[in-house]
Amino acid sequence: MGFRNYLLKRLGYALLVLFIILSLNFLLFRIMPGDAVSMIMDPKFDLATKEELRSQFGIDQPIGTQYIKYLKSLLSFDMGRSFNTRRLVWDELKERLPNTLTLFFASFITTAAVGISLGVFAAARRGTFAENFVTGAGLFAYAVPGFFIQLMLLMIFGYYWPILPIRGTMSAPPPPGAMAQFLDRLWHLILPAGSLMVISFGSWALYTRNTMLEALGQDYIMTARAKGLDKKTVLYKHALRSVLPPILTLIFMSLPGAVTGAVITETIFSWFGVGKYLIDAVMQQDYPAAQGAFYLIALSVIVSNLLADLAYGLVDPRIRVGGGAK
Amino acid sequence: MSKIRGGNGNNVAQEPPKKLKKVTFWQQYRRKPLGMLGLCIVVVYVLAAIAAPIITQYDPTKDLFLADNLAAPLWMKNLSEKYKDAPVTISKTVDLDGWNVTEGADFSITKTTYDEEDFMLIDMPAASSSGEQDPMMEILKDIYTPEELAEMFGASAAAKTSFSMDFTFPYNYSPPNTFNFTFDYAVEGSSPEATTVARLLIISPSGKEYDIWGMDAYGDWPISYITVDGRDVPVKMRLGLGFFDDPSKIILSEKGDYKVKFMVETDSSTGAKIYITPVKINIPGLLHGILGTDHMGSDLWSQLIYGARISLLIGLTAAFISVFLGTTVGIISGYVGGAVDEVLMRFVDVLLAIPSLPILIVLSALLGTSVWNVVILVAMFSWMGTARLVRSQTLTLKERAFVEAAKASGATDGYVMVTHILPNVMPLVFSALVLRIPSAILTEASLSFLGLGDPRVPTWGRMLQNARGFGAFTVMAWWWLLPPGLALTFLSLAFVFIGNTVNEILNPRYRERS
Amino acid sequence: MRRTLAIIAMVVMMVSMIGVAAMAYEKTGPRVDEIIMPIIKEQQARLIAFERGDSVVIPGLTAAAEIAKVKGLPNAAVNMNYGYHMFYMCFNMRKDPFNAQVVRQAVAHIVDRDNIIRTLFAGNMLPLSSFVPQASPFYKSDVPVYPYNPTKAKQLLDAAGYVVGKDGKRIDPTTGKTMREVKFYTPTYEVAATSAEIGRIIVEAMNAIGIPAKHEPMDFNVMLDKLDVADFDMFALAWSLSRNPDFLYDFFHSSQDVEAGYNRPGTHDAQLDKALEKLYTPVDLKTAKAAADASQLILARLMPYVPLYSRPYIDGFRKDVVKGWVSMNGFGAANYNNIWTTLNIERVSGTGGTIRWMLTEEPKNLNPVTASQAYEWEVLGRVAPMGGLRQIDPVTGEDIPWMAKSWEIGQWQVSPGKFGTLITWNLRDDIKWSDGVPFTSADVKFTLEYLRDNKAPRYLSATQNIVKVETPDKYTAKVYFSNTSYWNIDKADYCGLPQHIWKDVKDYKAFEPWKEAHPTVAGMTKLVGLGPFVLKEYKVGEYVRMIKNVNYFALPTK
Amino acid sequence: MAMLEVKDLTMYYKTLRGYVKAVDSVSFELEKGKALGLAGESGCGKSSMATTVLRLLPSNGNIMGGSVKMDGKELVSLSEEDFRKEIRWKRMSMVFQGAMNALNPVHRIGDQIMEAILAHENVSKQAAKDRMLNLLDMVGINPKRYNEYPHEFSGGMKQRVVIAMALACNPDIIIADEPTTALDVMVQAQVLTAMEGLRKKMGLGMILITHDLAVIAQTCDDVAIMYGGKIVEYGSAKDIYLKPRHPYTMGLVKAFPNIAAEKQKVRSIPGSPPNLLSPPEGCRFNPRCPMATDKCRTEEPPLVKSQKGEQKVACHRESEIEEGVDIWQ
Repeated sequence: MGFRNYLLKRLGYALLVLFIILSLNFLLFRIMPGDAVSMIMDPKFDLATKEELRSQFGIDQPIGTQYIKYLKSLLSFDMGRSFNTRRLVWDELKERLPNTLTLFFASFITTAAVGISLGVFAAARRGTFAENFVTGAGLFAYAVPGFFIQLMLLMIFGYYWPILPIRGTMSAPPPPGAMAQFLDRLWHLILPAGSLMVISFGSWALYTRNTMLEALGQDYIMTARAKGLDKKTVLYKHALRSVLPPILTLIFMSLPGAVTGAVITETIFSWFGVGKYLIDAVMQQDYPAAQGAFYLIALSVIVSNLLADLAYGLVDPRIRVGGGAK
Repeated sequence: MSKIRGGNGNNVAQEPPKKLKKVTFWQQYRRKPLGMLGLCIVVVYVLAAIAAPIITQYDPTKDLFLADNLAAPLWMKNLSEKYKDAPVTISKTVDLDGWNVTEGADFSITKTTYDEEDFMLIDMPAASSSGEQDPMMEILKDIYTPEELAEMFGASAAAKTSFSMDFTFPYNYSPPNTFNFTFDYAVEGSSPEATTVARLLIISPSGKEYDIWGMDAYGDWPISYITVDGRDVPVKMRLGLGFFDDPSKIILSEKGDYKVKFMVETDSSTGAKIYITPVKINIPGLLHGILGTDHMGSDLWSQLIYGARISLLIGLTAAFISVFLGTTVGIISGYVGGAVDEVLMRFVDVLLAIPSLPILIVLSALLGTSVWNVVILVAMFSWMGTARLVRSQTLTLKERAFVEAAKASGATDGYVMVTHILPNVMPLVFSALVLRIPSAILTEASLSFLGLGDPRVPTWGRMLQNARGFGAFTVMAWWWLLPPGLALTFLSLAFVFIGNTVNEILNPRYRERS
Repeated sequence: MRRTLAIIAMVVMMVSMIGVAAMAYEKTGPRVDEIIMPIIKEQQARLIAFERGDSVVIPGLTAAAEIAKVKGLPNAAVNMNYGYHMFYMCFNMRKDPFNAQVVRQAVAHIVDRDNIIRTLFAGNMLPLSSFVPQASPFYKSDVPVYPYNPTKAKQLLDAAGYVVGKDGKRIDPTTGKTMREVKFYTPTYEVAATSAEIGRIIVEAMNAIGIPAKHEPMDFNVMLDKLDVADFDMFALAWSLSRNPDFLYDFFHSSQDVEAGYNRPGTHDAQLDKALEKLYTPVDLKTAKAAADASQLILARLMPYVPLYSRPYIDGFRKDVVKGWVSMNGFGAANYNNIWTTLNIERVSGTGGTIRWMLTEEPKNLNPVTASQAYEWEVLGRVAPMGGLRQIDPVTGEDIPWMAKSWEIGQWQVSPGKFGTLITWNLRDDIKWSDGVPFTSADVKFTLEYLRDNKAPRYLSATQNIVKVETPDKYTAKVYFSNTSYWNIDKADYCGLPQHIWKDVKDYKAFEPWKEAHPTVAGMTKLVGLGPFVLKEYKVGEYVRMIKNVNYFALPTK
Repeated sequence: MAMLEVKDLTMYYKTLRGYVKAVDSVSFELEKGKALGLAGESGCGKSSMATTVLRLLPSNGNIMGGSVKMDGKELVSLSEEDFRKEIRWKRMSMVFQGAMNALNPVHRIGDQIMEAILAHENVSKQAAKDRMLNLLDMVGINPKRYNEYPHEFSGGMKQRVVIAMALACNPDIIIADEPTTALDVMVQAQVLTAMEGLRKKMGLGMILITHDLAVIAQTCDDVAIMYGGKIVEYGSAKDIYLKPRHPYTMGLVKAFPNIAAEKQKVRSIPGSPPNLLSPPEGCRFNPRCPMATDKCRTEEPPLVKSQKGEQKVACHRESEIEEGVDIWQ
């Protein structure tokens, strides 16, 4: 199986998942109680106005027609209007997407950086405190409810010692000057991104440590050492480089988790992002909004899965070059 | 992405004698300190869950207003200056024996029942016969004839009888946020145009009088259900306070013995029967129990203890359903193979690609927020891993001699799956089950925390949500936040310990995977 | 009668206790240069922001813990005013048992408002037993009320023949059978915990006096669907009412008992209809007042609803930072409808500078034609209000001239024998839009006709009866209505759409004026208005920033 | 003076349960250009021996004593950095057990060879590349394939690559640790022949570690037989293969019959290798030895010159064994 075939297969598969999620999305939101009109209904509307609204939201048509229309519109990111704000859902999501991405990348990069380097560190120094710390943190990440840690951090640094902002993505209004604004953003990022890091770096570190240890036990590492390569070269060029495929896969495979983990984080820190939008929409039974947000999240998960496959293929020469039958 | 490793099939013992294995399993398990620690923690939780009604005397959903909202734990008294003098709920009913009758003449006071309730009956004599006389009336009596007076003031206006009783209660705390008195009150046998005036007064240790309640009854008065509460606008009004003033902060600002005085005065010419139930006095405490109270005055300690029930129930049930599903699908997929396998595994892949928390959020909002919905949803979106694991194991088992032999001897597929494959995947299934429990518990907690749990069921996630939503931060009520979070942490940690230990013993090859 | 009077006296006393204290205020302003509104949705974060001084106005306090916290801050002042909110319990009068007046009255007697307010709201609501909120100038205080008294309720039922059967349930005298179990719909605990709890409490009390009842919390939309087709026994919801009592017509006139109509209880009462018809189309204020009084009296007897409580406006101010807010019944001190606070509020240190004013929700699309939520109006009301030809005096509650120097209410002949209201506005000649373009009668005409022609839902009922608007000169506008009603004066008071901006708007629903640059004035957006402030910046999800409108006509003279 | 002189070398692994005595007072010598075979069952310490000499021990492996001298220069006391720079690969390279895994799967084979050159010699990349191509050619791999990844080569080819890599820096000694395991017999022979050819051509010394005595007999000059971390018999390959003097060697010879020799009964030695955490008292072979006496169980036999042969033997009863008698019968 060549790389191209591999890629095509993965792509086709992603499209299938997308299609299924879209259909699911459609069905789910049709079985919600009540209908769109009663949702946005101002008691002052008369029946004619209601009918007018029904056709505006397209819920007077047969379900099949609705489905086709829905598929077409979602593929072009036309998610309709929010019942609540009556604005285009995609417009609202677009406003929030940069915030979500900022939080996501900030936390993801710090988590991955801290996690992987701690993992490498622990693997390089077996039996030291670092290793115990990493093992403990991994277990902690698995067992502690993340939102609890976030609540505690919020309570400690937001309320008890109010040294960090408790909410939002920036000061209102932010200080003048590009640099000051950047720092202001960073300042607001500390709690949400930092807490995400605290919650999840452990599992990264643990995974890295395990794969590194496995790699360090390999014969080729012995070869590398025997060749008289210095420690760093052995550790990074040989051991780390050879575990990069699984770690990279892990990076991309945990993208979906990080995307969805943002839902709770955004809620706790009132981060003006897509995850919070989903929760708000669900709570207010704003179907188009919830549908749009869910679609966007699902899409990002599919894309990151695809990226994971792609990355795996690129990094692992066995797939890239296309021998890989073993 | 089915990158499954471990396919050479040498890792499963060939149907070892079951009884022997059980013994060895436990012997091995006993030696693992973390496993034992986990087991001990779980046992403690299970005991707490079973014995919840014994450990705590309150029902977390029904017993509300046990103390004031957001009352602090009792032990905060020793930790914080703020709570040093804070009151603990004072709740008592003062019946006839508790009252001290101080004033009046010719009345009788007895216990009676009315409409199946205990009442005190104060039988007031006719106004004309005795009682203090209005000095103005004394003068008017001399000027007018009784007939003329009756014409002017009504039959009984000339004279009044009065009665008063009081009781004392000590109050040695800082002021509470409110207080209330509850009783039923009625007047019977009064002459139609007479007025019967009742009042309730609080007299502070320093002698200040606060007139907190009063009622002018004209003629007979049907039973009225009276509650006098420090937060009520009429009470503030009577005391001449503003909307945002707290009567309790003013009245109960002193320490010492407070006197509560009940007074009646009637000008009925026929006398009057005053009915009053024993008075319930309630001062909601600012300190309560082991963990204080929530925003509804409900006991947090009992919520925590009962939470163990729910969490264990949810975790076990969801994990069981999930693992059952996963095992069934895995065995069928692996054993039957071919198109069935392909379809089932693609289905698993699709499910794995759906972001689980968002879909759970959406679905639980759609299906309503009952505990069972949450259980089923959590199970529905978590069985895929088990299915894959079991499938790969089944694939290797399928090739083994004993399966071949069974098939050759004419056993049906179902029979082979149940009697040959299933027992051999049980070690995997068992550890998957144990490791599924904490993730089910945490998922439920997350949903509850987001407000998508069952609002009538006290779970730890819900406690955390309430803490966040109803003021734990503003009053720094860490005793509200910390316990449920730690309870969750320890429980899931315990299951992880157990799961890892079980895995180490039963499935050494799969140790790092699930 | 003496008894009733005594209770009424108490109610009146309460009004005086909470009534507006006379406050000094000017009819000029604004006095601050800038208002920054951070958008903070979470209650606790708002409290912290207020405590830290990140925001010095915390409007619309509702939760007990919140009020207690603000009240407890030494540098905070709390201000309370009556609002137009009404939480009520509605009976279905179309079928048994609530077709019987005595049953409705009996249920009215078991509603323990004080206890509900105390336990569910920690005393922060105002008991309400009238059909017109106390804040309204049309409120009538001396109507019969039904004080909490289960005994009285039992007596009423016993007397009417609803005797208690063996199972403790009462027997319907008309059928001779046990009364059927009625269902009480409320929103769910998740959506509105207090409403659901009220349902539980009332149902318990009903069962205690022998009326079989069951509490059914349900999804809001499902409930509305059921109410539309009158498929209910009783339910509890809230209204946000208004100053003018003409809503009573919509709520209780028999003509409104249609599917999805407003007459949810199904009131069909000839006398009431007559009174309501008078109330709906009064020629002048005097008849309006009389008809309102009559309607309230009849309704108090009829009891189609049991009003429970009204939410007051409670606003917090950091008195160490700001001063000059103006108390106003009906809207509260920090509400956008209260222009006096917007104009008069200033820093303790003096005129000018910035104040920070909490916004509790996203102001959404900031389009004055489609804006439907209070949060949008919190911004729009100060930047681009739709009306304002008149204002309400905060002390007397009466209409006073504002952008119109004066007005006349007259009549014209629509067709032979049929008369309609004619409102003539005499505008001030010194008013400019925030982009400097003069404000004239043409803008009034444009606004009214634009709203009417586009059938904008929010303004539909206001503008549907407008026949034409004439502008004899730049500062006179004549608004012709097809019907006669004193209330038309309010319906004619819309002037907030600048013709020079809005005439080019194609789809008003999709128009987001603050996102489009002003065609001529650099640095401005198309959100041009007549308010004392101009929108400077709206960072979605974060904050709104408004600066003083330098073209405002009521700027204080130096 | 021998090029490599190992004297009383002792290396223990430190574990939670105590020391694993993997290499216990081992001494041998290697002359320039000669080949020494190190034989024994798996777990006898041969590979540990190799890693000890090259100082590639895991963190828990400790050299407890003894010396390793190369051209008279002590290596044990050499600093890690000097050892890495001066000795590894430059003087002494290694061909590892399981060639399959000795190459890093994520690097091109050419790079892996060049890396070794560049790590030790201050030459240009181009020079290193030229030498690498040359080496590939030398071991019989098409130099054009230098840009491929290990998984694209067959097992035998990979082993050749490994050999080429071992020769990259013109070392004096190659330590070959089971270089032909996991290869099929035909390929084994090819690889061995190739290696032997190259060694002879370049005049390298070699330590060949294997459990296959036959291979040693074909390629080595001297042999040391290890058992339980100790050398039990040491001498010329010919002597030992044809006339083993230690009961263990005798068993070993029987277990790996010469393909070319006449039909013989193949027998493995009963019992299992000793647990080196707590090796048996006395002679470490005593629990499995058919001739063990009480002395064998209490007293450790020294490695001394055989009384009946040329080699050195560590056995109390060596003198009692008659030549040609099969004690394992």
